[in-house]
Amino acid sequence: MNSLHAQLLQLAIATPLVAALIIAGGLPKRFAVKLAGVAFVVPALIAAWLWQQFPAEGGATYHYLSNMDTGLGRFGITLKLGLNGIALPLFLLAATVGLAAGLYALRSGAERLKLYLMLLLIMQGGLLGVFASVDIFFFYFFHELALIPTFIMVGIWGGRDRNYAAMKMTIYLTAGALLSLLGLIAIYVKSGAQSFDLIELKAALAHQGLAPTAQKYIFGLLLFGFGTLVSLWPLHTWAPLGYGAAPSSAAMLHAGVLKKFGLYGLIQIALPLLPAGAQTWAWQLALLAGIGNVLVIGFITLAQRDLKQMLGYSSVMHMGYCFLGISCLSAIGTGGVVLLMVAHGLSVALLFMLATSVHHRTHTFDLAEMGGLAQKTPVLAACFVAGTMASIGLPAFANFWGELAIFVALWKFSPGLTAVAVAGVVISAIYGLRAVARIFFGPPSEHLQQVMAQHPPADLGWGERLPALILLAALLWLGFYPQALSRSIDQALPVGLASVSAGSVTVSPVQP
Amino acid sequence: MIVDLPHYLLLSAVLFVLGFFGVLLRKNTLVIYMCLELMLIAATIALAAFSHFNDTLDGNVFVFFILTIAAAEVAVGLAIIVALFRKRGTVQVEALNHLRH
Amino acid sequence: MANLLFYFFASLALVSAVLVVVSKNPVNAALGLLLSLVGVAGLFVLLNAALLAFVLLLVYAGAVVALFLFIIMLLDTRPEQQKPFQRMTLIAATLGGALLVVGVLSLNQRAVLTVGGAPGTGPTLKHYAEQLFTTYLLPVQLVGFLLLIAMLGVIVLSKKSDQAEEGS
Amino acid sequence: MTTDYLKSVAESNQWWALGPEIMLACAALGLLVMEIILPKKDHRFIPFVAIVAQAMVLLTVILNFQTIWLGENLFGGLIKLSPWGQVARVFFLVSSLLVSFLGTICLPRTKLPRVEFYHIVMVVTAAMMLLVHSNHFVMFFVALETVTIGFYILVSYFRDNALTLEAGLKYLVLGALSSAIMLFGIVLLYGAVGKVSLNGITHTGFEFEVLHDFLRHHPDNFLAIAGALLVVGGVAFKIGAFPFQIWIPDVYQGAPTPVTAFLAVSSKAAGFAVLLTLVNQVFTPLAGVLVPVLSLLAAATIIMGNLAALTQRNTKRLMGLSGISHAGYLLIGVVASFTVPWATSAVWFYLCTYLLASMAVFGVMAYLTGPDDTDQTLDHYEHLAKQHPFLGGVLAVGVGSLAGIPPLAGFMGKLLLFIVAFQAELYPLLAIAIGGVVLSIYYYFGWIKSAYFEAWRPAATAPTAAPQFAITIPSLGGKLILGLLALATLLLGCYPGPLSHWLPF
Repeated sequence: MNSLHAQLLQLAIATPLVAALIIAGGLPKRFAVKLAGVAFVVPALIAAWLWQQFPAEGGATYHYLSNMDTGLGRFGITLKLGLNGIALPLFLLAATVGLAAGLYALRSGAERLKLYLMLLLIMQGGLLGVFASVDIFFFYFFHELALIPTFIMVGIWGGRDRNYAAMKMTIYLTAGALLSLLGLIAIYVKSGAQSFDLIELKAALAHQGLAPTAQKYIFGLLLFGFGTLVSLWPLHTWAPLGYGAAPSSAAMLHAGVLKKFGLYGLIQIALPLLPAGAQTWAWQLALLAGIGNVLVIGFITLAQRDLKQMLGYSSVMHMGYCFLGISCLSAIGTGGVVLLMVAHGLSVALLFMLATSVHHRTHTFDLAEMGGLAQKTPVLAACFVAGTMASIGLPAFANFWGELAIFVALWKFSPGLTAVAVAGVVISAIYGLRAVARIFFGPPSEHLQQVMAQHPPADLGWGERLPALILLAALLWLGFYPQALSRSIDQALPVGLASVSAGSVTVSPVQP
Repeated sequence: MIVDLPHYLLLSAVLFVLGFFGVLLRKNTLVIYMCLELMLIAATIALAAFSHFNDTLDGNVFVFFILTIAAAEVAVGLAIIVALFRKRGTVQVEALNHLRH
Repeated sequence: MANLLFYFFASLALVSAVLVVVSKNPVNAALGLLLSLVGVAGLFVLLNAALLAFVLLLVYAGAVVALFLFIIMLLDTRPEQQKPFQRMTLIAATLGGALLVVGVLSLNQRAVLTVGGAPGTGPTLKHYAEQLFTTYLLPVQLVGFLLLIAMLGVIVLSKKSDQAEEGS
Repeated sequence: MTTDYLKSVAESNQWWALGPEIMLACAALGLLVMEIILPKKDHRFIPFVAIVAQAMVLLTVILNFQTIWLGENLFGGLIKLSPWGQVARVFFLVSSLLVSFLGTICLPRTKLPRVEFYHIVMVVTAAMMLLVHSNHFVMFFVALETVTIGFYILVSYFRDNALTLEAGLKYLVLGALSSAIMLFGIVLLYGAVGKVSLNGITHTGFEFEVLHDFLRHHPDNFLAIAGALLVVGGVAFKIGAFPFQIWIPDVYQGAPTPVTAFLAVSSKAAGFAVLLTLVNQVFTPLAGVLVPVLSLLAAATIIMGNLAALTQRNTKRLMGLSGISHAGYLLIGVVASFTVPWATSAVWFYLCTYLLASMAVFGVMAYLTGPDDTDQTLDHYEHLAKQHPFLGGVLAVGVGSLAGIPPLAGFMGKLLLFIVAFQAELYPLLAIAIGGVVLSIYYYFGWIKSAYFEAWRPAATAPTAAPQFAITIPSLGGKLILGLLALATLLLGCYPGPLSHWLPF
């Protein structure tokens, strides 16, 4: 039974990649679109099935393990796949957002649609691979596989400044990825395990961890490497620019899922393997994230006039909460981060998608020009409002539980920073609600009135409505029933952290 | 004072340095090429001296090879210089600055 | 006597080498090279390598310097104008030269020279032949190929364009 | 000299051991003969004969990969076959095959003699193979000079172009200078060792084993250290390491494109093969001096190469300057090989990935060059992806692999080098290498960008005055070869197993 599931896991990763290959082989456009649709649906179904089958008390260990030789066995590199309690939610996230982004792309009518779908499929395959990899070499490998199409998509289908944006993204993200690669190699070399296999690395370092100085440096490498990928202040400048220019599906997948790679790496690899290193960096990280990401970026977001730029900055800001949660070094905080990662991934993907839908109807991203869309497109307005509320962290949406857990952990760590974080929520409420008000209510500018008179805006069609509903449903479901994921997350949290917050409440809140 | 290995070595080194200076400072490619030959010859003096004072023949044999190679190098080098002269009408180093971007 | 001869040949080689490096007229430089070679050939004789001296004069003085002179006449280059050196060239030359001088000095000061036994009588032609056709047979063959490609190269580089193969 | 000795020398002259080199040389001679006896209209077949002959030699080497002469001193100690030498043979043959293929694209555009080109390429390749096998400095120098003189001719081969001749002259002067410096180093080493008598046979410092033995007992002999440094300096010129990198951009730009590829791949690989042999088998006891020197060289090379490449728009110069930085990364592997034995494998793996990627890129460049071979800038690549998706794809794979982007082979090469550097604890060098890779992303990405992104401007802004350049349409064979190169690059990145099994790790 387990081997069947392992094969299903492999199948989920292989389907989009094989589909991309087939499309690259010159499939006619009509079939290519259908094939792509199937290739987005299959992983989502498999992910749901694997989640459903996941053992209730088995979050701590890896399941569905499979191992494939790569010819680099002598370096301890094998394609080892599996899911544990932390990987499972993110795998689900990747499958869900991938499905939504894929469905949206199918109907987007982009120029050169075949190439667009092909790149998106490669990205999807890479994303699924990232979170299913037990081998940290392939963890990195799949990340790059998903990253390269992003650059190309920004470069080809991007909006304003796409060349500059693609260039800047490429350099920042490659630099970050290389730094983290160095950190991973350092772990490999220093651990003496002769293996990139995370399970074996954990076993090797369980008896005797690395020397504290080594841990300090390696954690620093990983922190700033991964930090760049997750847009840790002040290494974030690529993010608003890149998301501003990226086509919607690419932005959905990158901001929603790929960006979580860095946080996932910190939680899954850096925290359990380098506990002493985490201790030495905790305060620096907390200050950077708290002051930089939450406050500074919060105020910058307030000043944005461009909808997509605003979303980009707000995504940078929300990453601040995740970093704050990690810097608490407690089980509850880290668990909250995982939950928030999933929730934020869903909500930011929803918002990026709807922002493009708004653009289709108004032909502008300028908030000052817009207005009055609520009467003409009520469904779009409702979805956008829901997405904004989720993003702010209102109850009933998944984000709420994640942020709540982080705040609880943060209170123990530093009440001052908790105040900063709460202030951040207020800031995000201000800009979020202001944007909703500007877009959907109040009078539009005269120019926009003319445009809308010529092309009366239609409400969300099914091509847009279906992905939006999928994402929204997931957000709401997790908002009312976070145990669906939080139990397995709790079980998988690093053992070392549990002792820090021994006896603390679990992430699972009271039953709704 | 008996002339010994160090004398030959010093002579060879000084000749080598002279040739090196010539390569760096001269502007006429033909003269530069002569200076390069001077450097090779300097090396052969040291080689022959080592060979003589250590009583091994290999160094002397190596001189044979070096002389042959140097002759071939001169032939090819002069052919290139002449071909370039036909195109540019000069053999001065300053003229070699067209490859720039 | 041998000492005197050494100093004579050495100074001949050195002074004419300086002439190569400083003379403005390439013809003078070539003649300097020729004199320098004569000095070196004399040194070879002192080093019991008369055959090498002979080959040196034959190949270098007879062929190489003649070739140089021939080319100089052919190209009819004017004597070099004395242009101020570029600053970078001067700095590089000074640095390189200083390094080399230091190297040369320390070479003579610090080198531990191993001298194995008394120099025997000079090798004869037979010795060279034995070496070249037994131990060093492979390099000899290779040098043959080297000369062949050098010859081909000269032909390729100097053949008149109209004689070249037409594109087929 | 007794008859017995002569007999033993004759017996050690195992010509069969050098079968591939001899076959190659004979084939090269055969080409000249064919040129003489064949009627002029049949001369166009000669390049294909050359390619087939090289393929046959390659096949012979692969079939006899485990020859019985491995590790034995042949030719009285002049030659020693090693597993790495076998890898080098295959490497050089593959490279020369591809260079000959590039020659069939570029040479017909000129009215120049053609057969000589293939002849010289083959002789130079054979000399490189001997160079890597040589175990004796006389052999070493003769082989090296054969290679060098061959390259003088090849670099200035397009003699109708003044820029090519200028590049040839530059290469000539600097190459001869480096040869002289290296020669002086060899002489000093010879002098330092003096005369060694073993079992009644006289040995000298030309022999690698004898020299190594001497250095082990006298690691602080000044003469020997000076000699070793001069020899390493001479090799540093061949690989284009700092401060001997100045010739690279000019010569790469001026040389005919196939020759540029030959220089970039074979010459560089030969330099590294020699450097690895010298460092690991001869100069090992001088690690105290060589490690700092080589480390500084590596750091400076990476920095210089990448910084200079940043603003480069001429693609041949760009390949040269970025090639300098690749030499820098490889030097890290050489430094690491003092302490981590398998670093040699990592360097060779990197070289193999470099061969595949560079040849793919040079192949595309060969198809894109117009009548003037020296002038090819990034502007020529606009519209490439749209008009010639195949060439665009090959270019993207090649450039991406050079930049080290997974899942392409170049990434695996860099990864192995980084692991090696980590095991050797070369942290400062690693930091510099990472910085270099990030910089290199900038200019490689610029290349991809000009091939892909500019062309797909929205239709409204389409009418650009980008000049159109003649693109030779690849023949079926050309497509096949370029496609194979790209495919191999991709497969090796995803599944590096075959090559890593094949290399003697």
